[in-house]
Amino acid sequence: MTEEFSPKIVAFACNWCAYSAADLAGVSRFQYPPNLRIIRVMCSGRVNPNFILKAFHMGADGVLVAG
Amino acid sequence: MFHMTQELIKILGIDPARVRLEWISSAEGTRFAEVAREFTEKVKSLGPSTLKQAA
Amino acid sequence: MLDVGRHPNIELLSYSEVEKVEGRIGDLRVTVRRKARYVEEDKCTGCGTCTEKCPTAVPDAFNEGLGDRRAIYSYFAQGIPSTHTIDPDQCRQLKGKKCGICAKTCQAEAINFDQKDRIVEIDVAAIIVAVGYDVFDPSRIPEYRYREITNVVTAIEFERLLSASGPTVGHLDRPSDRAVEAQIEELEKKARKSQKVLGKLEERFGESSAEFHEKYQAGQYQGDQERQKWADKYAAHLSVMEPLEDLKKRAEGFTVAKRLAFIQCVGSRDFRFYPFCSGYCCMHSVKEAIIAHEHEPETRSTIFGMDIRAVGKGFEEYKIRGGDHSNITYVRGRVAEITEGANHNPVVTYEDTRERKVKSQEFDMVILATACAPTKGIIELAKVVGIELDQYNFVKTSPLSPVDSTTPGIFVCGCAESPMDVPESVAQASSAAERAAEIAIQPRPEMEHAVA
Amino acid sequence: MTSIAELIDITKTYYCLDCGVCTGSCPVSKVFPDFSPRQIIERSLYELEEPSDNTIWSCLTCAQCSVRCPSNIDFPEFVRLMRDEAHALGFNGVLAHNGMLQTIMSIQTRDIKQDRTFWIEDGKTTEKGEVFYFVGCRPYFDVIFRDIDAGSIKGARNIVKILNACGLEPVVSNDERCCGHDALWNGDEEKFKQLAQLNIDLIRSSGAKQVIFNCPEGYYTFKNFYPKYFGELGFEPVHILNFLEEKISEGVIQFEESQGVVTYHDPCRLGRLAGIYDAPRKIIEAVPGLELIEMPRSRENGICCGTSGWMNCSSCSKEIQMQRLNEASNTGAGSLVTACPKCQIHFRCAKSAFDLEIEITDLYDIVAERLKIAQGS
Amino acid sequence: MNKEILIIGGGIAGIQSALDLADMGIKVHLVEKLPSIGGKMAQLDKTFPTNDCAI
Amino acid sequence: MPEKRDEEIRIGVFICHCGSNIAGFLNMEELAEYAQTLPNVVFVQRNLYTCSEGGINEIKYGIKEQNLNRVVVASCTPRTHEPLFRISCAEAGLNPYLFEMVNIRDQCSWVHMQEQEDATTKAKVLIRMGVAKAALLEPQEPIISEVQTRALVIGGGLAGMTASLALAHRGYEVVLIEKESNLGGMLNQINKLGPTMTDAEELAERKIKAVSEHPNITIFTKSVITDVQGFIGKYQVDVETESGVKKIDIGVIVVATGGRTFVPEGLYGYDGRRVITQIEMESHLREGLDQDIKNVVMIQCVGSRNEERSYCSRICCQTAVKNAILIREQNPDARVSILYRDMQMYGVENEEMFRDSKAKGIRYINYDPAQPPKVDSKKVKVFHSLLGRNLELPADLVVLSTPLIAQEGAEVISQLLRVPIDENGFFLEGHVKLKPLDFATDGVFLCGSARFPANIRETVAQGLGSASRASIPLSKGSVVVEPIISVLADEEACRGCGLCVELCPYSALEIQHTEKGRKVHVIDVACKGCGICAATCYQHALSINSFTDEQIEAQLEAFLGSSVVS
Repeated sequence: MTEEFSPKIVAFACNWCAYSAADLAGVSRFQYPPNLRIIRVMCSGRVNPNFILKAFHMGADGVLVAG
Repeated sequence: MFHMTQELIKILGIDPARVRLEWISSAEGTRFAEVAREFTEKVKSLGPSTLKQAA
Repeated sequence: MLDVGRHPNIELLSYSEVEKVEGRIGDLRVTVRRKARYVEEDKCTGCGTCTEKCPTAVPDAFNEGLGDRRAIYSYFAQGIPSTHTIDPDQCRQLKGKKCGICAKTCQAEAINFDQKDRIVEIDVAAIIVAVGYDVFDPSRIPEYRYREITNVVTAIEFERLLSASGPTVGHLDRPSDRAVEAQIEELEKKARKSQKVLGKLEERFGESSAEFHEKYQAGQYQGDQERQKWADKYAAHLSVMEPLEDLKKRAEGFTVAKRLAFIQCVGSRDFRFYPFCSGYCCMHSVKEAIIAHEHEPETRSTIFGMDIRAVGKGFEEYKIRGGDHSNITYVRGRVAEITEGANHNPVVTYEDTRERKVKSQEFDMVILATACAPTKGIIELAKVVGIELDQYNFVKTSPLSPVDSTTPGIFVCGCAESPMDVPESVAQASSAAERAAEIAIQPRPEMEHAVA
Repeated sequence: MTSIAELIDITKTYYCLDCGVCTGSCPVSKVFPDFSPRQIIERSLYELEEPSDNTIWSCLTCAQCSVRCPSNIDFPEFVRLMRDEAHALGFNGVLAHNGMLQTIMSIQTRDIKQDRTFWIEDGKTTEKGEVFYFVGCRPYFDVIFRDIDAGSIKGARNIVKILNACGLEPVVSNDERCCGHDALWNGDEEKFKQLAQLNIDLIRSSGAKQVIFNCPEGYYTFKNFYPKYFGELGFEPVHILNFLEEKISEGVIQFEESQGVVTYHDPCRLGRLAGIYDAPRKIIEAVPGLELIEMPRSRENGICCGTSGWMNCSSCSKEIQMQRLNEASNTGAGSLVTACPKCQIHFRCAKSAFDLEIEITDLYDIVAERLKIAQGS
Repeated sequence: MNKEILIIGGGIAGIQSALDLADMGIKVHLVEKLPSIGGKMAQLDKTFPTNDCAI
Repeated sequence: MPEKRDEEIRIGVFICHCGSNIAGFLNMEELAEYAQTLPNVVFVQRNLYTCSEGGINEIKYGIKEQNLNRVVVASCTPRTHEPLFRISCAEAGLNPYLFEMVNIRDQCSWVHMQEQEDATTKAKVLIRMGVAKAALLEPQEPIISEVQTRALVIGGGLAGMTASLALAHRGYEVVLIEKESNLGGMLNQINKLGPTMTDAEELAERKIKAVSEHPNITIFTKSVITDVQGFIGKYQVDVETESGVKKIDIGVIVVATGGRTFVPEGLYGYDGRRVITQIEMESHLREGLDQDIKNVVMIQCVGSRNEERSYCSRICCQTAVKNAILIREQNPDARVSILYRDMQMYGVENEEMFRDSKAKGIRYINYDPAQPPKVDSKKVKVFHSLLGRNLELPADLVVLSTPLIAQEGAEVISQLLRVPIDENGFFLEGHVKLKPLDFATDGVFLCGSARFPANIRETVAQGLGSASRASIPLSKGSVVVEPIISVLADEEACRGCGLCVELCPYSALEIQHTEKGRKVHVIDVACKGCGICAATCYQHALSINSFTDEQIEAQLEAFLGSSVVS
């Protein structure tokens, strides 16, 4: 691998908290690396452990659960 | 439950540092960006997931 | 808040003021002035591109003047509506100068410098007055030297300093340090400019300014006008660099504020200003001290007050937890005087009334828990709406009808009625809604019997 | 005479919140930690404080506590009433200079012929007129405090010079008495009333409509206590600083170029108790070349000169005076300016005892010496 | 048809009154003098005793 | 639910420029081209502002002209714009839940301004994820449930009577139940109400008369609830009355059970005669104070703010000051001293009364809980901590201010209604700050001292306020809920274990006995769609509409399996 490693990160974000925080980060133009992809859920309680395991199975390099 | 997931991952040979649980309130835009940055760096430093290569 | 913006039954008239009320309960005609935003509400998407380009910086009221916004602005990032507004007192274009950059940038073509105030009339059955309160201006207390000592702030200013969305993104940077940092930035800008000029000269003459200057001072280039200019420029550069280096050295030692003093009853329980207790300030201070400690575990806070009024659900427990886990010390005593010590540190002088000793203590920052003052506009509004105020200018009510003003059909809730904390305001707001609904609801035919 | 219970009702000390602002503000408490206005009040509520207790005499009545009191308790007034009762019961504070000044006051209650206008020299004064200049005790001070160069007479001459410059020939009388301020604060209400009555009669007979003061205590006493005891006076007390401020803004008075850096000390009776903060500062700033630097404790927060009513000139007084002179010196000013003859005396006394660098200057010296009469006036 | 209500002030109290009434099916006009609603509450970082976000 | 799987899936993707907010940082052309290649996508359109009238029309046009049956908008955040786009879809005849939003502004163009290439790649993946989810979306219908326009108010004190009257006045039927034989609650024990010194008896009489005479209010005294079934709008409540158990259909429930005073057995020599509580003082004052009583000492925080009961009971200081004033009114010579820790006279009226009491001769002495006062025969010894000396106060009567504690039976009611109580036994509201009068469970409301000790003004306000909250479902006549809720997707799989029922924060699940055995049942209208149940179900029996496992996994797959990311 000659290129710099660019990890694939899944982020499960609660609609009311972390997802709105991500929106605020956007509105405020706070910059962060583009590796993470948000999957919106209505509550972090929705995140079944299996989602996390499956994400790794499918090749994720990291999983963030943000409530 | 998150704890359980972390333990499982550890046994599966995946570094538990690859999973992270964070409470970020809706007013904490900076913290979201900070967590995103930190976590990306962390995962970068861990290198590609071994699981991926085996698969 | 979001729900208000999109509720089909709510018409949001922001940036507007009530000018006239006529009629009586059940049949009131209200005249509202919708102030010109100079931005078309239905076109603006709130994207914020305009604010990035606007050249005019203005102290940001939402951040209590601790940061800047632009002349075209959204009141705060998550504000509803997201429509932007042009501040007519600050906008270059509206003040007759050449600008209009926002209009050029806005792809939604929402900017309209010709917009005028609009007057709308609304027919309603009842009115709820929920105008809230103003923060007491602590500069009225000379012994606290609020204006003179930069590191003395109000609780609401401190709130913005603590906030992740505030001007310091949640770091407890001291205002005195921030002032130095702003100065450094200013001087660096100047230094960059003069460096550029010197750079050109250095290139032209092929030697560094410092080397040249040494020779020049030794008298080498006498009479050389070009070089004399260079020397002048260099001297000017040094006159920027020297204070800049000094400031930078000073700034190296800056750390976040860790020793905090919270002073209760600033303007409250005070015959000189407001004799009443503002109710929420004690807990507000406890909360701020706890959050500050969360941000920085070395933070130690002292809360100075007479009675710490922790009367709400979970409040006393919260207060004790703050003492046990967040390094909060509670001192019984009202602060007599704040003076400025070394390094812009406020020094607080007080009698610890339990120890019966006068002490002076130095802090990194002092936070004033300011009184809940009636809003400035309330007297005028009361006249317009036709309601009585109490001796302090809160809307007059009675304990058995806590949200009814003296005029039928006009209700009040929240801090416009009297100082209260959030849950009480919310509960009162629902009560006012109940009372208003009793007037607004037209009985359905099958109900008429029941009501009669 | 008032009982403690009545006194509490009059001064409403029951509103005390026990907050400690008074103690924390009190210059005496800083030197004598046991002295606490709050505790005196709290004790009196439980009848644990008696007029015979010595504590009440330590108070400087500087009003630092009362202007900051969130319950608006007039502690100086409380102390005054307590002293009144104590005096009636035969208790008194420790009088300075063996009580000589109090004796001089007492003599003035008698039918006497004073020779107190000897200093006038070339100043123009009159015996009847619209404006009365109330000189105060300066002639006596000048003699008593000659060793520390109180310069009190010079001050009086300056005032006449200033008034003359403004086209006024004030009434100055040999029959003027002590204003009674100190008697009042020494707990001797009777003496105060006698002195006040003599002054009122004198001024009324002079036909004056305005009485000009340069002494803050005289002004404060005439303004507040004379009407309280005697009702409508028929003349208006005016402080020379307000008079001067007006003349400067009208352009009647101008100053010659000067130089130097000064700091200004707010006398308690003039600042906190009469609200005159801006006038002296405007006057100093009106002198071209003269720079004013403020001490950290100024205006409302100005500290007392350490002694009041020629009583209890103790180690506490000296400590407070030292603090103040050091504070003035630390500003980098060459001179401490004040507008009160008593503050001046106390500071000069302290300066002589401790050998400090700073000059002590009467504000009226500055004014009179640099006075430039505007053309045509 | 129900009659309508005017609410003056778009802070936490005005907002709550507006939502209650609107949910009852009553048309509400909410007047706020500043460009955005939210009031003092919007300026708060977090609220006690739960320390959760204010808006 | 109609099975639509056979139908060809036709997805339209609308990519928003948001002026230059997105277009200025992402390669829009590339995005559109890429979207075109995604499975099931038949139509791609770019708009300057998708949320503008023109943009909305294009979506509607696309649905009609291109026969789109799924719509994906790639623009800003669904938190502000999803409702608008959903409505627009519905207006064009497409089920609004066949819409999906992708946030390429807040999560992409705005936060990766310096990395335009990577940002474009990320936007592609986000759109790909959205499209993958959209393909699996199912149409949903809003859930509508009828509401019985009858309210149950539990507790006939001031709070309950105020709430009942307000609801009845608005035209709703109210069933008011009270466990005692009389209405009035604590008012019956009180003499006068501060700060206006209103006569409590007179107030109680007036309120009881109004409640009793109101045609919309049915009162059951000496009654308690014994069973509650159902959910918001459709409760069945069993009320045990003197004349047997009545089953009543109820739409909403207001809890107004109040509190009771703590009896300080064993504290400060409490004997109910010479050492009494404030509530006992009330009856002394009502009957007229013995003229021999010349010295009264009150002690605050008796049984509260200690290890055992840590909270401050909010109203005891007001009560003490009020009673002290009344003592002086009846016996003008009486000396009244109040020994306190902190005088909790918050607000305008209380502080005013506190001040006035001082002018009226009441004296206040601060004591340290580490050195509590000692009550002897005829005197109280106390260390005045602000004077630093011991005082001996003569005392003909010692009055102890004890806290209000949770009502007897609160726990039973909490279990019946499935609403929580806090560690002190008071009912726990939905949110301490923002929902003081609601429970987390829809349809049940709270007011008065059942929530936390409250004075008269607060009790009346909360009574009215809870009526406002409770009247919302009543006035609608039905509850409409967004169908993003939990569903029992696989009934076979459910074993009725009940784990999900326990975990549900909204009491939206219950176990039903069906022909197939114990099965979980989702109370649609109570469900908030948080998904905790679906995440915990061992049997994978529960799912969340619009957030199904398949949909989330499709998003994962679309991200991790995609080829566009290096």
